[in-house]
Amino acid sequence: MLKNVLIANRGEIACRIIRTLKEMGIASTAVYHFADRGAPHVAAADHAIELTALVPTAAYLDTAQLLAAARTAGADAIHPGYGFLAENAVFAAAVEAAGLVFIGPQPEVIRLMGDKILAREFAVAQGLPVAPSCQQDGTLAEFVAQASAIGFPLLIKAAAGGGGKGMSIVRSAEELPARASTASSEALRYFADGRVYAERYIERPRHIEVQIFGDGQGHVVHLFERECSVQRRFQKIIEESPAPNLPVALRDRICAAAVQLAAAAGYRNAGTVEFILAPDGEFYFLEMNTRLQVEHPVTEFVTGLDLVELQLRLAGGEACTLQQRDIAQTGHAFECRICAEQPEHDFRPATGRVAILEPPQGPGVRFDGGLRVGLPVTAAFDSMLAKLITHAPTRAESAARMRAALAELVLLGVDHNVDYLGRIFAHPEFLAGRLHTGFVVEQAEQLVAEPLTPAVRAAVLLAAVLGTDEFSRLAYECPEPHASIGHWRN
Amino acid sequence: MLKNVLIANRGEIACRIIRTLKEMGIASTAVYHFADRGAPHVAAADHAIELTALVPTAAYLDTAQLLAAARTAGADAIHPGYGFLAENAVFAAAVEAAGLVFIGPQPEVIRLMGDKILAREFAVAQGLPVAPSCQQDGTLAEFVAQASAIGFPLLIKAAAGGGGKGMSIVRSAEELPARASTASSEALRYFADGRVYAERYIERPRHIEVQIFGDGQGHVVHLFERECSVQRRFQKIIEESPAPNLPVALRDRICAAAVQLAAAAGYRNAGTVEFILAPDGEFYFLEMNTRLQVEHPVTEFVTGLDLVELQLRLAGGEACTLQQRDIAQTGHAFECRICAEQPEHDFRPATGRVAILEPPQGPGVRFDGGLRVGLPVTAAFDSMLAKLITHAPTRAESAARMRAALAELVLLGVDHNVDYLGRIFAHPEFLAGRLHTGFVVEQAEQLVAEPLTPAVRAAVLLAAVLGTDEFSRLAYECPEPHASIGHWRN
Amino acid sequence: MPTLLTLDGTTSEVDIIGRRPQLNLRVDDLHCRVEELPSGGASPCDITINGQRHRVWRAREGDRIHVHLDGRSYSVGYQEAVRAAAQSGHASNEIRAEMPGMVVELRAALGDDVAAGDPLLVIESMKMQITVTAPRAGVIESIHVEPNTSFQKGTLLVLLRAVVE
Amino acid sequence: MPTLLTLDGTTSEVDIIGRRPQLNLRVDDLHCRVEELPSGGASPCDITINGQRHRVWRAREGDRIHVHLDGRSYSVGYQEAVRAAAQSGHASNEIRAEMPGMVVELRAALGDDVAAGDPLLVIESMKMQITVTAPRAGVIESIHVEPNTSFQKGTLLVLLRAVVE
Repeated sequence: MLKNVLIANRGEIACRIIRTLKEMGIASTAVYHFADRGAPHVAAADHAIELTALVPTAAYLDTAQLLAAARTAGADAIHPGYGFLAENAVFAAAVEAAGLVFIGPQPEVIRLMGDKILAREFAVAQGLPVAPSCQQDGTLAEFVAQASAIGFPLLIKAAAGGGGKGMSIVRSAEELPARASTASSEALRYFADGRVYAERYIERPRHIEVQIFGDGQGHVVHLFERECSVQRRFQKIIEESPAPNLPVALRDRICAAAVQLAAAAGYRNAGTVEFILAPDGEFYFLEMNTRLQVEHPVTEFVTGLDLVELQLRLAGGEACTLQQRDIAQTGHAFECRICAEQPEHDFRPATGRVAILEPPQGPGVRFDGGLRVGLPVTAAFDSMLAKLITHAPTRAESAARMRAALAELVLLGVDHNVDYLGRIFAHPEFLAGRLHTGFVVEQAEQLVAEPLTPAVRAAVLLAAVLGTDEFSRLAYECPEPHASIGHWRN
Repeated sequence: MLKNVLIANRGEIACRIIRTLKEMGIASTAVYHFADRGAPHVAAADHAIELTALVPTAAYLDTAQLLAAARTAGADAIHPGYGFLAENAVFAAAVEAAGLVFIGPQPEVIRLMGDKILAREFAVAQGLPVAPSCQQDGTLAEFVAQASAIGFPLLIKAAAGGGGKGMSIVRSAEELPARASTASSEALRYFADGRVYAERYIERPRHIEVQIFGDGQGHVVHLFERECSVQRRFQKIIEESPAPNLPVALRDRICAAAVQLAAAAGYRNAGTVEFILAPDGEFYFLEMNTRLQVEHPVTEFVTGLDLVELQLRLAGGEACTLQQRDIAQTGHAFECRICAEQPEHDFRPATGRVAILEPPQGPGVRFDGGLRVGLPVTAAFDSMLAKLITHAPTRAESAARMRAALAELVLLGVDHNVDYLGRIFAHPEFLAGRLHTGFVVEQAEQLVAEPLTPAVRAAVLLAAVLGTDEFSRLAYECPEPHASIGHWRN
Repeated sequence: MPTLLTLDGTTSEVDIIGRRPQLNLRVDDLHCRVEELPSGGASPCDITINGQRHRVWRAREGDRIHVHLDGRSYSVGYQEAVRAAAQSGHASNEIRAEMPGMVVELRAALGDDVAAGDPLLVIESMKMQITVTAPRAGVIESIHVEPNTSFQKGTLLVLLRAVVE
Repeated sequence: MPTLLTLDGTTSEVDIIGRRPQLNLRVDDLHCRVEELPSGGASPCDITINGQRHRVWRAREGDRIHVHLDGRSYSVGYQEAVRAAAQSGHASNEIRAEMPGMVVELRAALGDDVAAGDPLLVIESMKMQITVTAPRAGVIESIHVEPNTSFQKGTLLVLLRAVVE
């Protein structure tokens, strides 16, 4: 059993991990940059240690300071959350070298899966289907020739990358050289590795991923699939489980492939194997994420399991007794990522300060946030503020629950995508489960807010102006007898 | 499908019902007394109609005004919630006579189950076990003689009553006459019916109840059992499902008895059959509650079903397609009733005003409240403010989750039982699942708060006093150079 | 002059000893080195006392300060409250209603000798029956309510006369 | 004098027509009879306009009022904001950074003719790439940043010169 876990992260995932630590009676140690000193994860943890860095994000990436903080707090393990150092093999190795438990897979497995090309070769060796592809191993010109041979459309991306950075779709041989060159320079800038990689681009593909959990000794179970096809700017915004309209036999083949890959790698702890599913039912290995996923709550809802608890028990030395036959997929769960952004302006990130926050409540509703009233939302960190998750017996009921919960959520002080998400949950194609990763772009016009009726516009404007001292004084503190207007202001 | 439902209730249950109405796209109409004009259920509903009454509770009991409000709002059904008119057969009949749907059982079934003596006879006729008992049908003196013949200890209660009113345990023949007389006068005062009733008192009994759902045509399913043995002043404060340490065969017999009873009554909608379980494994029919129960969320968590949705679908004319084989009991759920009271002063009700409210969040946690900051908590209504419900794969994990959630819940402005509930969830007997209805009284000494250590006492006092303008001015606005103390106040 | 605060029926003194380099306070005999982490003004805030960090929410309501600290709730009586309590200590012959309700039953009669904790009457409030007990020993001087009548908060219920010792 | 408010890029006038027996306001051409249910001061509150009840939360932040009404969020610009916008309308030659970030790429060069919506430069902010476009037609007068350099909120990025018509 672990005694004290340092969370090398911030925001909602740090709060999420601290919750399970509290339930398990394990002490929690938060770290924070000065800019985050008032953040909920700092207050929620038993201990909190400030890390210094000029740029806030750099604090959460500073291995030396993190290890020093773990020593100071007496932590015996480090949970990296997702993002930051979660998939950094060098960090994982440094944690273990310092005599601490790294709550995640073995460093060499992180390294293997972190390199798209090596990971792909490993998947091929395990018999997993992969899309036709080629990688740059010589000059850019040679790469362009090889890639053209695969045929178009092609997807070009950084060999070392993730998260949609430096990714582009090339539809003809003419545009390939320029796009390859751009991708390479972006790859160099983001990942300090200019190598690029091309693969057959699947039209209207679905993004299906499988949550797995391994004990590091070759025992691996899956916790079923998630569909994450609703994306904007190559980033997921809605995830669900089960994947809609996915035949059980196909679902089972995809899950089995994921288990096969993870078992071959001797995978330890929680991980996710991502696949592209083509309209013809063929699926291809995409990549493996060697960490807890943002969207893990949908799996928690449908399986009833606490993934962070599973992670902590295994890391604490307990044997993994979880058997495949014990894991069932019950009901339907959705997750929405609540982001500080302006969907009507190409999802441009927004900043502000949380002025009012009323999370939705009730049966089958979960809100994972790292927010509090007064918290500044700055450009220093990722724009994801919180996650809203719903669960109900059927997809239709879960979607209705999400629609109601999105309407119930009040978050004022920064522009966000809550209303936009609500429009997706009212879209007939979405409700029919006809999803693909281009859904948001394809349906962009249907997802624009209806123009306000004059009555609603007037209501909004009056609500706004009556909330100001200046106007309410004009409206209520008039020269007429006080008694006649007293009831307006209570 | 219903179009508009009037909720003849207030507080958390009104908010709970409105949530499901919103999910189903059914309009909601709230009613309220002036004292409740700022209450969340008024704001949450699509329509809200004020009812007038000198005493606030009387507004929610006024059939004529409720029916008029339903007409005004264009409601086609009335949901009574629990309490108030939920088990009033005259009201149910009046609703139906007005051409509206009463969301609950048939009036004659409410009448049957509402009379303890008739209900007991009906249960006996269906072959359900009942505890030896006698009812007053002549003078009080004759009743005393009959009751003595059963043997002691005896439980005496009002024939027409419920909720622990006028209930007492009599351990010897000597004290019986006086206690019977008191019970009769209390029965007269509370229920306008002075008849009393005595039954064999089971020592260390457990309160086990079964959630059932019927279609009114004889098709009845059960949604498994709940254990509600942790009670104070004869009122439940903690409920759970499954009942701990209850052999499956016995659980199945109890559930089958409940279904048998409800099917025989042609029961319609949601109901609960309550049993007393003796330490020897014998169980006895106690009563049937012909309404949604306060503790329905524990059943929702373990079955994944939304009971209010089931109620509304049936009331809207949909066939009940729920089959017993489709209903599974997964994981373990607890509910705590958060009450405005002082556990250290015999659970005396407390009043105040909600100053700070931070509901707990995270996986497997549900908070059903009807609270908002600024809401007065008065003696006008029941002292239950909210319910906290947790769910996890095992009882131990669910209890740990509840303990963490109780600690995470911040509710300031009125005294409450949250810390007391936390002590129950740390009690070894409770955690071992060795429960009986006298648990709270028997363990009273173990459930008293530990005296504060001087350090914690000092921390509380300093936290309090540093939050006052007066003291913080003394502490921070000193004659020393401002710069040296500037960082204290940001 | 120390500030007086009550908690769990006991009164404590809080005094300022020093303000730099850190705020130093005294709570009765306990010396406390205090650091308060800025929280943007509102609850929650972090207060570190003698190196131990506490997460605190607080809300003041007249002379009571409600505090949530490290997962538990407390209600602290502040200065004015202490003074009022000291005054009412002299006047505790008067047993007044703490909340509105109805008298269910009288349990003591005029002239009865009662000990501290003895039941005086049973009232009903918020749907619950509550037994009002004697705050200290005395003789029932007068009874100001009758069964089945209702009363408001603050109503004088029973007047005690001190036992002459 | 009517109060000016902006929403979704359009400005509306709100004026008080009468105060009794009910508050009567005008929003552009729409006559509105307003009742506000007391809510104890804070959000949420209930506002009834021409018989239609709305549940409202609102928070003011300088010249913006954030409103949540009937399950949707809005951001309303208030008087002062309108004036500022009117002024900046004259000065919209200046393209300034709306948030801190880094320049990824310039998409326009000195002297280029640009139409409204044409890309001027790509910046990165909050881990996302954003294309800054021309607010109206013009000629690039000057460019004040270079690729791979960072800038603060409010930094002048590009200066346009109006096209002489």
